[in-house]
Amino acid sequence: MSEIRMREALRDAMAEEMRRDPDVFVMGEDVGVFQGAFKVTEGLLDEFGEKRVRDTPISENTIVGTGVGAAMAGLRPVVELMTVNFSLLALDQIVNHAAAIPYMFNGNVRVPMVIRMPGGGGHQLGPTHSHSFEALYLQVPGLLVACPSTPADAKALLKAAIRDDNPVVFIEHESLYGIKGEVPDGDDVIQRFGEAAIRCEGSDVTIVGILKMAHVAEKAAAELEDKHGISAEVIDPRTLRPLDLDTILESVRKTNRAVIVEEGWPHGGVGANLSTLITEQAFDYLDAPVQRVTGADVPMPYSRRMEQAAIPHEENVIEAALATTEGAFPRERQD
Amino acid sequence: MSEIRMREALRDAMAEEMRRDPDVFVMGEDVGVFQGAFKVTEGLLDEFGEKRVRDTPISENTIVGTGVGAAMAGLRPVVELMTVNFSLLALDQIVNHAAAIPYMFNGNVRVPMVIRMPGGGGHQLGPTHSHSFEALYLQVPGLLVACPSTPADAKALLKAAIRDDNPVVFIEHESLYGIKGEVPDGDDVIQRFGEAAIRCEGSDVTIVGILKMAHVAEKAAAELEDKHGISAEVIDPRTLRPLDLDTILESVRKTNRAVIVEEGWPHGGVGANLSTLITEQAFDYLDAPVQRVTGADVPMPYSRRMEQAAIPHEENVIEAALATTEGAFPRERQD
Amino acid sequence: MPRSVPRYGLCMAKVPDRQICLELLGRMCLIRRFEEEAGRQYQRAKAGGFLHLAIGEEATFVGTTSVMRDDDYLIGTYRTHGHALARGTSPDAVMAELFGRETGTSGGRGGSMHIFDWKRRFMGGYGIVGGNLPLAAGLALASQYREEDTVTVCMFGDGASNTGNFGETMNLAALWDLPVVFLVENNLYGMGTSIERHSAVTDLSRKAEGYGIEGERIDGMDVLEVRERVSHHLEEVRSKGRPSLVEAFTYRYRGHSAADPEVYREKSEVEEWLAKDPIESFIRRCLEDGVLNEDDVEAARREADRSVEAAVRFADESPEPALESLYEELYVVSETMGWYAVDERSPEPHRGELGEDAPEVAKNLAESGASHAEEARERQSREGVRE
Amino acid sequence: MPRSVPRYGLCMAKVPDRQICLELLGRMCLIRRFEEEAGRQYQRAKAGGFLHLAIGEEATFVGTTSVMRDDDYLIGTYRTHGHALARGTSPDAVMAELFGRETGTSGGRGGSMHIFDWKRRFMGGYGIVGGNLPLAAGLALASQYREEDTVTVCMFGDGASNTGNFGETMNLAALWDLPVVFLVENNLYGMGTSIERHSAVTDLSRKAEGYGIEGERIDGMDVLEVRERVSHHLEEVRSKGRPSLVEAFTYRYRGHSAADPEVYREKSEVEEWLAKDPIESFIRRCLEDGVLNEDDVEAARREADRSVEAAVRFADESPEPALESLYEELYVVSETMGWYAVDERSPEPHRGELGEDAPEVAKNLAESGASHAEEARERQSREGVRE
Ligand SMILES: Cc1ncc(C[n+]2csc(CCOP(=O)(O)OP(=O)(O)O)c2C)c(N)n1
Ligand SMILES: Cc1ncc(C[n+]2csc(CCOP(=O)(O)OP(=O)(O)O)c2C)c(N)n1
Ligand SMILES: [Mg+2]
Ligand SMILES: [Mg+2]
Repeated sequence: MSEIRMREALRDAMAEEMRRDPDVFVMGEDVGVFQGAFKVTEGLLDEFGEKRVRDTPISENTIVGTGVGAAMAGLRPVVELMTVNFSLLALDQIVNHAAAIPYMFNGNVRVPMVIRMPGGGGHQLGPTHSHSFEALYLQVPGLLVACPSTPADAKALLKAAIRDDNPVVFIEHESLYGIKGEVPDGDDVIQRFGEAAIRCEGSDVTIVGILKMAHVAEKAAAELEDKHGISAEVIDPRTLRPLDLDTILESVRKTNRAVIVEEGWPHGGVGANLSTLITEQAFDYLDAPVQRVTGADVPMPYSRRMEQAAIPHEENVIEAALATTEGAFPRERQD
Repeated sequence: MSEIRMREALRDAMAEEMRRDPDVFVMGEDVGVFQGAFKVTEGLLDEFGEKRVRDTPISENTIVGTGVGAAMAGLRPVVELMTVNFSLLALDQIVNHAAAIPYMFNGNVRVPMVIRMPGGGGHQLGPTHSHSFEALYLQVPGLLVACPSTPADAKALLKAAIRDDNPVVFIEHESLYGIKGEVPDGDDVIQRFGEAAIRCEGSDVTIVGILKMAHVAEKAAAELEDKHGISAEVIDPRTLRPLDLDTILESVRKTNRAVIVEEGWPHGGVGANLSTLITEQAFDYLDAPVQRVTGADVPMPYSRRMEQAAIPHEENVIEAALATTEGAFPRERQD
Repeated sequence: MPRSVPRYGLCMAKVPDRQICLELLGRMCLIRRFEEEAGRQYQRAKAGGFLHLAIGEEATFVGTTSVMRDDDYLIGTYRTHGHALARGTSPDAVMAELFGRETGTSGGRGGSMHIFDWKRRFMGGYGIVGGNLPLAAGLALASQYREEDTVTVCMFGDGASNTGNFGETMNLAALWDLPVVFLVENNLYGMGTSIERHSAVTDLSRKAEGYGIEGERIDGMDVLEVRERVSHHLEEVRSKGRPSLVEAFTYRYRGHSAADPEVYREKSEVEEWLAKDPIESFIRRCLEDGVLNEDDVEAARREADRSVEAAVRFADESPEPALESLYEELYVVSETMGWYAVDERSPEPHRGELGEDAPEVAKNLAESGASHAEEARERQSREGVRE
Repeated sequence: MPRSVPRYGLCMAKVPDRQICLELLGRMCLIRRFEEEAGRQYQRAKAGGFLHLAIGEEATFVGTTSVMRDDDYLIGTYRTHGHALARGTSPDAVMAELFGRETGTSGGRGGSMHIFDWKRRFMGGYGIVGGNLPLAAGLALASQYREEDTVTVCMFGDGASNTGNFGETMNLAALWDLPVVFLVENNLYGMGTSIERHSAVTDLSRKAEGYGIEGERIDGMDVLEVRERVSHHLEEVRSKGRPSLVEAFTYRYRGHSAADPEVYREKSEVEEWLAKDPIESFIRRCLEDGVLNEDDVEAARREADRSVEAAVRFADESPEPALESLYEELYVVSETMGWYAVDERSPEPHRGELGEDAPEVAKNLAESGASHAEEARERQSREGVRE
């Protein structure tokens, strides 16, 4: 175990996999000389050279498509899109090519590639640079979608993603690059996709959060316990495709209440999807409708106050959790 | 009233609005000389000339972006993307430009444009040409999203869309271009956005369907009545943004059961969004979880049988409706 | 004026030896017959979806593939039967794909636009115009990365040269010295839009200039010229590792797709080009030269007939894909993937460790819809208008 | 070698009259001071988000706008303060936008990358590299459509010339004869990637060739050359209605953004370019010519100081946008829109005919989060690494 930052964990994952498999290479805008816009690829160019750490022009669709082609020929590209915001320019290659090709050619060729991209708001980057597109990517059959919230998960999931033979959309959160966490040593620690993590156990309400919102959920749970005597179970799905619905359902069958927290837009979001799946499969267990806490339904404003107003916070989660438990528990801890 | 096909209704809407307002013009791939890939723009070039009916190169992002720029300068472009499948190539201009600009520039400029695009499956067009992307577009704040299912709605909604000052994503269904329907005459029949249509009244279950699935829902309702003695209320939201949730909720409060039918993928779909909204706001009225009937979670296969297997049909809707009413009604009509 | 039939070609390239001439003729006849038959089968609704025929463009395909090495990559478009057949893919498998059968090149999942043949390094047909260009760069990158001297030939249309992908990919390939021959099949139209109405520069080989690479226009109706010039480019690219852009000036005799009324061009234009038919002119040349005789030609035509008839029979007799395979090949389920839920909608979660329950669920789902196939077929014949 | 400082310029263009020189000098000084101050305010976390300074590129902006007509359109990038200021937008409003205030050009919603000024036909800064190119075509289309002789000037970077939008838009503009001057600010880098490492052709004016339009490289450090050449292009475009591509060869002295360690270039390179500072060299030229004297220069500098100080004060004293305006300006609510639901999540549907309940709902929503603004600000200063 060592305590490292998320960005280092991601870098280590890439470096280890590159050492392990000569077919793995990294490409993207400013991943090399500049060391990555968020310094995630720091040091990779030095260690692996220009052949395997490739700076590209600003050509998102072609960067991804070149990755797809290389993957079809058997290489294992790890493509970085500088941010998820620019992935809209590459969406055709992601959806109509990377995701579709294996199926459309009946498994005669595979697309073993990873598309890494950071997103999320909170840094006053304004309406075009603050997107959370998890809900967009989870829709697409053929893709795997990861969204790690801790350094350990980030490393272990990225290693799995690189080894996996499917195209993986790997979403990171810009605000989490700096967070530190214990990360197991050893080259072979991978985290399989489709296994949720229970961040803390609880019995009164299930709170599901992804990326930065996994942390917000944890903080909210602590405060729910402290201030309201409510025991929340916090689950981080870690991957949205495949989705470990079992773990979530199991929790909801115990708590009979659920809150989903995400940073993205409310309509057709991660929360809408999860809320529906939970309701469909655990309707009889639900004592209250599943609550969602989401970003506001606006392009992200630049102004710091407005931006913060548009992003979910602990108190929103707490409020939602209380709404699901309305009348069920004493609001003040009694013991 | 006259009985015309959907494609004629759409054409008439454009022609009438072009006659009414010289700032309205049409552009897109093969909308002119070729008369439109689906013949929706037939005759427009003849009437309005090359200035107002503009064939473009195959450059989706730039076609939309040129529309956005022209709209910012005060024109009212009606952009056709040949199919919704290619709109992924234009998504950056749709989301980061058309939708964001009015808000990001604080209302100092508007983007009064319409982006028309047909989609949907059922014609064996395979994995890249059969998409239903309603669920993608309804996520985006700043857009209006229409999805008409009848010639009358198509015409009246398109006219409203052209007159509206917001960017409108106007989704048509390739299978519906040929259907006929009564369309009111008169230049000024418009359909406001955000007003759902009740296609048939009923008391036992609410079925919500969009585009081609609005018709499937109607057929299913007829059979539910005939064969199972179940009275279904069928609602076509007509626009997904804004969404007339009131009408749907009112129905659900009466029927206590709901089924959503869509052609798109199940995860994060239109159904997931609607199901969540209904459950959140009418939880206490629901006797059973909202059922969704969606397309299969695969890129659309080409083989006719497989494609049909991947698309929802009446019997799937009936099955879902029966599942929501399980035990509540006699399965065979008793009267 | 790009619309006039080019006068060069035919006289320039030498006639190769008999074996090669037979091969070229045979392939071109096969493609021609195949396309004609595909059109017929489409009318009969044996083939569905879109059908984009490339009749008239045979010399460009066959000339090109005839000088490619077996380990070179070829990547095509949605008008792609000819690409695959020229590369050697069996007409049986291509026809079966059009029929949507299990024995098709893509198991019936891709259809006409998505033929694929890994063995012949035909890396697929693609429905998104321009979408294959970045893939070509990727294939070439793989060659370069592995220090193999294989070259990728990327076919695309004049219309595709206006897509964002074109500029991005040309730049990347030139910048990275990727071994790609970009071969633009300039047939003067993108659907119903003539080149003068879609491209600022109608001499497409000039588009190479902005990327500092070689560009050349060739007569795509002359299989010998195509052979000679593409061979030159292949070897230049192979040895120097720089991409190049070849513009093959060609023509499609049929409409864009099966439902195209062709209002955008004059009959006389088509006739002018018909006079330069790539097969007939090659035959004339071979007969004049004496390398082939009338019997050879007859034999080539008969062989093409035979192959295509056999292909139809093969396709017709092939099974439809099993409905329970609906979710197969969507994912590789392996070590790194915990499990995959086939369909989380169903009230009982159907999923198994490594997805072993998948076929059963898929089958149930699929069967309900399969009965609609016939209905859909009828609707299709009724409806008519297609892209 | 594009990296060496160009030797031409300065000597070629004639010095204009005193009034114009004062104007040019004043604008360039204002932009320089503004940018320096913006950098400082960013360090103090008064401005947030990204901050892309254009110090070094003043001559390109000011030379260009000085020959534009009031009714011409200008469209910028994310490095856009200078574009707006050169066009005449008040420094108060630009600074207020950086501060995220209600009085900012975009009411604090856009920030540094999204300055906008309809009155001066500055059609906005855009964060998506290359995203402004199609918009420029659209603005120009509007001019053409209305038979106005206004021209659109579209500024973009060398890095943007590799985007798909570039090729698509150049082709469309050339094909449709749209009146646009595409002005590429070639500052030799796209973030940390030098032009040799991102573009196959480093002489960007050559990229015009593939579209059959005029391309010219000019010295973007020389305000007089920029004036002269851009004026020429503007009038050519205005009269002939064909677009053209102007490559202004320039340099940014500062990092890509505020957090750029600049590992990708040598200090000596920066110094070489500093010697050619657009403001200092223009001053030298004017003094030599005698059209201006030292006092004029001093006055221009003082005036710039004054304006920028005033702008900071203005911004600082301006109110933050009202939280209840969170959902305002998202939609125009009119006749054609039945109603709009502000937030369908809340258990009681808050929505009114024509959205009249919106502010109240928005306010409630917003207030809960607003308290986090301070916290976020601290986090931002701590975190450091930004794009
Ligand atoms: C991105 C995209 N836009 C539009 C289409 C619809 N479409 C199919 S083929 C075609 C014309 C292509 O012309 P060209 O590249 O010249 O190829 P050709 O058909 O002549 O072989 C168009 C517009 C598409 N498939 N993909
Ligand atoms: C489509 C897109 N890709 C990537 C980025 C991230 N990015 C911001 S500025 C920049 C470099 C742009 O270089 P250039 O066009 O030369 O402009 P300059 O910064 O030199 O003014 C990049 C890659 C972006 N904003 N948009
Ligand atoms: Mg063509
Ligand atoms: Mg630059």
